[in-house]
Amino acid sequence: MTEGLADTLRWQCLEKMLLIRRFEETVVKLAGDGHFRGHYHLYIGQEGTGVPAITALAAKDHLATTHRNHGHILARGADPGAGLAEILGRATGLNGGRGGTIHLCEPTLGFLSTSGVVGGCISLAVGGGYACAQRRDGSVTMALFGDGALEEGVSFEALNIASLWHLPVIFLCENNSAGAMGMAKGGYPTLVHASTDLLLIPKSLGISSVRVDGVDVAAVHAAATQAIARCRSGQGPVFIEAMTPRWAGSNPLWPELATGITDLRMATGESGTDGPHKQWYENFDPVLRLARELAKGGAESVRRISALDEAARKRIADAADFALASPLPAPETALNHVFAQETPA
Amino acid sequence: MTEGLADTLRWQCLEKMLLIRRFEETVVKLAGDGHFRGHYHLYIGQEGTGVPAITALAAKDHLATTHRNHGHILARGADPGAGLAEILGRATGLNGGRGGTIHLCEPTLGFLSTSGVVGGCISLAVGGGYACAQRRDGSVTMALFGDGALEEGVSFEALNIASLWHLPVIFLCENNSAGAMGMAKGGYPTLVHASTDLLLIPKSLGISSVRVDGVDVAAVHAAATQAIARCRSGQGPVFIEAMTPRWAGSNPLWPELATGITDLRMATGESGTDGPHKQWYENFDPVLRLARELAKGGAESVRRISALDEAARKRIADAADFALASPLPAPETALNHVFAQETPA
Amino acid sequence: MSETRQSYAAALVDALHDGLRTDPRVSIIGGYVLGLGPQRTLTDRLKQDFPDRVFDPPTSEAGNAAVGVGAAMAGMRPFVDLGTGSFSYLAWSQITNEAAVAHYMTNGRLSAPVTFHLLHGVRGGGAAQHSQSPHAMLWNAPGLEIAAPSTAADVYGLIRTALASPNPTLVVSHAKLLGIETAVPERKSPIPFGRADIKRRGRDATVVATSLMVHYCLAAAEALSKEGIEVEVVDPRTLVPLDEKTILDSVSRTGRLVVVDECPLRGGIASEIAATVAERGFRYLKAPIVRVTRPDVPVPYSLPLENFITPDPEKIAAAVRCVLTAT
Amino acid sequence: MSETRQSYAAALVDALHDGLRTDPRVSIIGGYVLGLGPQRTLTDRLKQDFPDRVFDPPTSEAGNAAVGVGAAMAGMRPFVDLGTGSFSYLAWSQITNEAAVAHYMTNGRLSAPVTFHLLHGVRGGGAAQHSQSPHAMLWNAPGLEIAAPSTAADVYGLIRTALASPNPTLVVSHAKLLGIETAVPERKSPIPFGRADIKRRGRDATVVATSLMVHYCLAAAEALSKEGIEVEVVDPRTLVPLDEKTILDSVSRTGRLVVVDECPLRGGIASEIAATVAERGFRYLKAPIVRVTRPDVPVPYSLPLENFITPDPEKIAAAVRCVLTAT
Ligand SMILES: Cc1ncc(C[n+]2csc(CCOP(=O)(O)OP(=O)(O)O)c2C)c(N)n1
Ligand SMILES: Cc1ncc(C[n+]2csc(CCOP(=O)(O)OP(=O)(O)O)c2C)c(N)n1
Ligand SMILES: [Mg+2]
Ligand SMILES: [Mg+2]
Repeated sequence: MTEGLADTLRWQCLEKMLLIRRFEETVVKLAGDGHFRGHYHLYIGQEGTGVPAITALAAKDHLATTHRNHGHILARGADPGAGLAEILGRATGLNGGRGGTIHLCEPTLGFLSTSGVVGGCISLAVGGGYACAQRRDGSVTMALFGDGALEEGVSFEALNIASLWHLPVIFLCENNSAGAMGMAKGGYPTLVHASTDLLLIPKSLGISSVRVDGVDVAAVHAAATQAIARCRSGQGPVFIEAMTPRWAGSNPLWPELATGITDLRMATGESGTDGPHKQWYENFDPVLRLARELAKGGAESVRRISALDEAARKRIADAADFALASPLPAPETALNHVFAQETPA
Repeated sequence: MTEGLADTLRWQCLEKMLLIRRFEETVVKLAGDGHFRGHYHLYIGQEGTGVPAITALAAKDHLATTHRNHGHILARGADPGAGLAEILGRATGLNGGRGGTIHLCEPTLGFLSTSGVVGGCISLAVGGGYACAQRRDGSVTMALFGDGALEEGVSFEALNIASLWHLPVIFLCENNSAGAMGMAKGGYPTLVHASTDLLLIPKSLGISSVRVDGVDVAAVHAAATQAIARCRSGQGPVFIEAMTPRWAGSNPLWPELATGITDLRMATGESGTDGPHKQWYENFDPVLRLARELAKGGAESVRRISALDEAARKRIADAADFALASPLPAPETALNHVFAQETPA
Repeated sequence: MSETRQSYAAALVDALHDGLRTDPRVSIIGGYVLGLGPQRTLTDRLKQDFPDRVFDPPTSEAGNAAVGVGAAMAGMRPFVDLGTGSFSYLAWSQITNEAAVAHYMTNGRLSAPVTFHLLHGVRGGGAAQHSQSPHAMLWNAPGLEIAAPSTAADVYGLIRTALASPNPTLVVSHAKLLGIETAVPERKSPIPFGRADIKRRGRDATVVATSLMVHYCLAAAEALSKEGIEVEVVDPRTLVPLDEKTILDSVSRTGRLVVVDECPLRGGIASEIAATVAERGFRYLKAPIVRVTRPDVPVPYSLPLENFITPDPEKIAAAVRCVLTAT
Repeated sequence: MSETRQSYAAALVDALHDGLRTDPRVSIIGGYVLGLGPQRTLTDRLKQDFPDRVFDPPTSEAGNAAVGVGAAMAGMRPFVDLGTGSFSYLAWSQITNEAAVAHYMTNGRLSAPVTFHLLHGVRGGGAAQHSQSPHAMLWNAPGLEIAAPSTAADVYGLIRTALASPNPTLVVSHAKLLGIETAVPERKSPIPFGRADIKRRGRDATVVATSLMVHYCLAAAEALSKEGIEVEVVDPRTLVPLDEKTILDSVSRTGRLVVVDECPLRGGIASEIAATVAERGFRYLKAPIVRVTRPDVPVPYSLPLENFITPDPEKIAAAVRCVLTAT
């Protein structure tokens, strides 16, 4: 894992991954305390994919995400306070309280509208790629979506269009079905696909396709960087399937902190990993995995890890304070923003 | 070609193919004479696929077809008089004048409603297969659709479902794009697909898939027979891509008899095949090809071919007379049949 | 006679169970008919008792709907659950342009007796994409029967009728209805389509509503009653067929009409009922018809915003007071 | 001043050409904007002059629409042609649940200025699946602007405005309008949304219609004029936004309203306009509102059946006579 990814980048990734992890843990707490309604989806366990992939993008690029968007939004640099405020339906939220957890969006960072309709993200992203291609400015669009999106026909249509028109789109499929209970077993719906190798689908459409270990930050970064370069040079779309084993907490229906509040001492060797989630702590938790590797740098690295974590915790605690202190939107503003009012350019 | 297909079957196929050919030629004439409105699609050039495939089915089986349905309906045994009457919008038509050319349907022969929506046929057919599977009577459903259907996402979804649930569906794709002008060149819309091998699509979903020469009656019959047997035994769906070179008359917008009224003497050697359509007459016209082969049987066979053709012409002439003499539906009956009135069983 | 009460969700599952039990042609395509909420385990006994006839399909609404439609054409009676209401948009062609037209297009020679079901409405935090009510739109698709039950007895009876109907049928359940308990008869039974139910009698004004809005109207009526205003609450129960007669009869007695619906205003259910009465009951009207609906805005996530745009008993009561003073 | 006349189809192409010429963000996704009829070659000059900005997409309506919506979110102004009206059903989620809600759902921070276009209506032999008018349904999807032009000048002006609008917009063209020639000004220009056009002045009754039906209403008005009946024909031109004021003003003068539309009755355009007037113009009404629409049946193929169910000048004239005698 070490090879390939520059040290600064690895530390940068860890910082973002920790921020996401603490954010998500806080979301569970806020939900438990009854601060918001509606179901929600967490990015815990997939930080190792979204963070390096998004880090590989440039400022001019576009992105599209799904119901499982928190990690993507934060990885791109959105304000966690505005993120939590949105989840709590506050006026200061990213969407002014109109979107909620499923639709967090930060247009100024290049995000297209965040669709909670499965298949929405991937097909809108092809539109993003179309815009990039029309502008001829070397920009690209990255779609970050789940494996379930490939059950929707529109995803297939969108892949076909992207391939036909050589659009600069990186299709990043986060396959988190391994370990998921699935509908049939009473869990959350997950992959119901006859395909035993999802890459055969983009391949059938002539799309360059690759599979990576989604817990391996360096591997994801390398794959994303290569895909982005390919897209920028006009060679058409790339499909990446990142395997991200399902976090135990995302089952059953409502997320729960099945693996506890992440304890970074498990990465530095200061704490044990025994218990029912040993496998998770040792192999699949991408935050622990990256931290463990960086910790190999010695005491200074271990200190740096805790410092990063402390900073992340602090930032998220402040974010939560901000969100909780923020006002709810004024009821009558519900009528605003149905239509944009700008005079046409 | 001779091998594999019993003699009686080949004669039976020729008889149906001739009936279809004479039917379609008559449709062009009726359109030219202003007897009906709206655009229409002919089966000329694809008789070598639909006839043997449908002949391989049993009475209990279901079928679904598309805008290009005339040949399928006739191959299954629908009354050509009621077929032409429908195209002319007459009360005696297969659909009582409510459907027209794009929706010819004969439910008593096992057809599901004929959808003119691209992708409609293939997905409804999976429902047919679902019904067959639920009934556990060994019946199967055959979908006959164009290559363009694979541009629609619902087709992909339907293939996935059929594969997941091992449904007894034969997906018979009639790929007539070879030789078609295509939208880009101002012709009728045709395949706009990034895939250079359409079979990769069903294969990506684990569906057993095979390509056949759609002009080769024996090859199609063999593939269909094998697929049907596989379906009946519960092994799940089969996808067959039949390559049927596009008939010149189906371009441009409205069909025209570009290759003339089919002259069977071209098959028996009594007439030459020179001119701009030589290739067509000698290699791609499935009716001429089968007739030519059967004609090898000698003078008796040649006589039998002309007799069959005379019978087909007579049947179609009678059918046209019937259709033209049939009344238009009474205007106020337009309000009938919005809802079925039967008491629930 | 001791009154039994049952939740909407439990009655819905009873209807499916009885449907599966009494008709071998019935099957269910859809793994979460009751959504992901607390009632969802109620459907477990369907899978247990009919393991070969209850299917968890992929997230392929168009494909799933098409399978239901095609199976219905081939003689089956599938119940296709489309999930959250707006997911039906992905199956729009299958519902409106395949199922609804097949019988007509074949001159009555073939039918497509599929039942579609979905969870509609402003559910609380569902935001724009998960709070929709597609049945107003579908009322403009001839050939489809549409039921919008409001109580346990009604959802049981209307689903049984839907499963037995020779036509394609849509049954919509408001997400907020699932947990609501109402009285049910000892033996629940099918309810014929096209028969409105007067959920409350009153002389002063007619209020027409379906689905969850019936409950809000009854609450408003209760409050108004304390002011001496007696409202008649008419629940058409099915939009297709529509029991125009019961609505017009009521308006002929009260002379005033409020129509309540959670769909957006333009092209909504309230508009259709208002137009029907403006055309066929004009002479009965003593005041303008008033529509109480969601304004034409997408549904926002945050509670105060959501509440602001959603019809509720207060807004309904205010509208009734308004039609009583206006002339 | 010499009057110029132009076909609807030619004016539509002019609007696209001018849109492409004046705004580099505009592009066209759709190979047969004018269908397959005789006018289709008029679009050739779009491809010739803007070869990199006119795309023949696959038969993937949902995908094509999504590409337009996504591109619009990323700053472009795509014009997505969906073909025959009912094919929009395959893109329903993209139109109603992506494009229409994006601006609202992002608190106004993002917009999706895509223009959708389709050919709607009873076209002559199109049968059930190729004769639909989806815009009545789409009127129930807040966030979408909807234009239904009736003349060459209007389609030019409204398409220019649609392309320049910061919002997602649907422009519907009736298949039978394409060849109809009407007067156009020497310099055609954008027409603001939300301004109805009184296509004929009259004192006796108001007739409201859009798209092809405007021409039928004008023909009916011509015939009625010979009987001494003067009908006012109001063409709202856009449903969203709707110019309620012009409609209500007209009804305030005439006291009688006929609403004409080719969509099926229930949940149709005529119903919405009737309901609006029943609510906001009740005091002006001297007679019941009458709706002239397609009855709630799928469209049949055969000409006498098709004619029977389609509004035409005779049916419109009869409805006007009816509102003039009724009280
Ligand atoms: C069109 C549509 N159908 C169904 C749903 C309900 N739904 C929400 S999340 C989800 C599972 C999606 O799986 P996947 O895309 O793999 O994402 P994951 O949650 O596993 O990250 C489903 C079916 C939806 N949101 N949209
Ligand atoms: C959903 C939909 N989109 C577009 C059309 C218009 N259309 C009619 S036939 C056709 C081409 C279909 O090609 P294919 O399926 O290969 O059939 P073929 O005509 O070649 O036999 C198209 C695009 C349609 N009928 N339905
Ligand atoms: Mg997943
Ligand atoms: Mg084809």
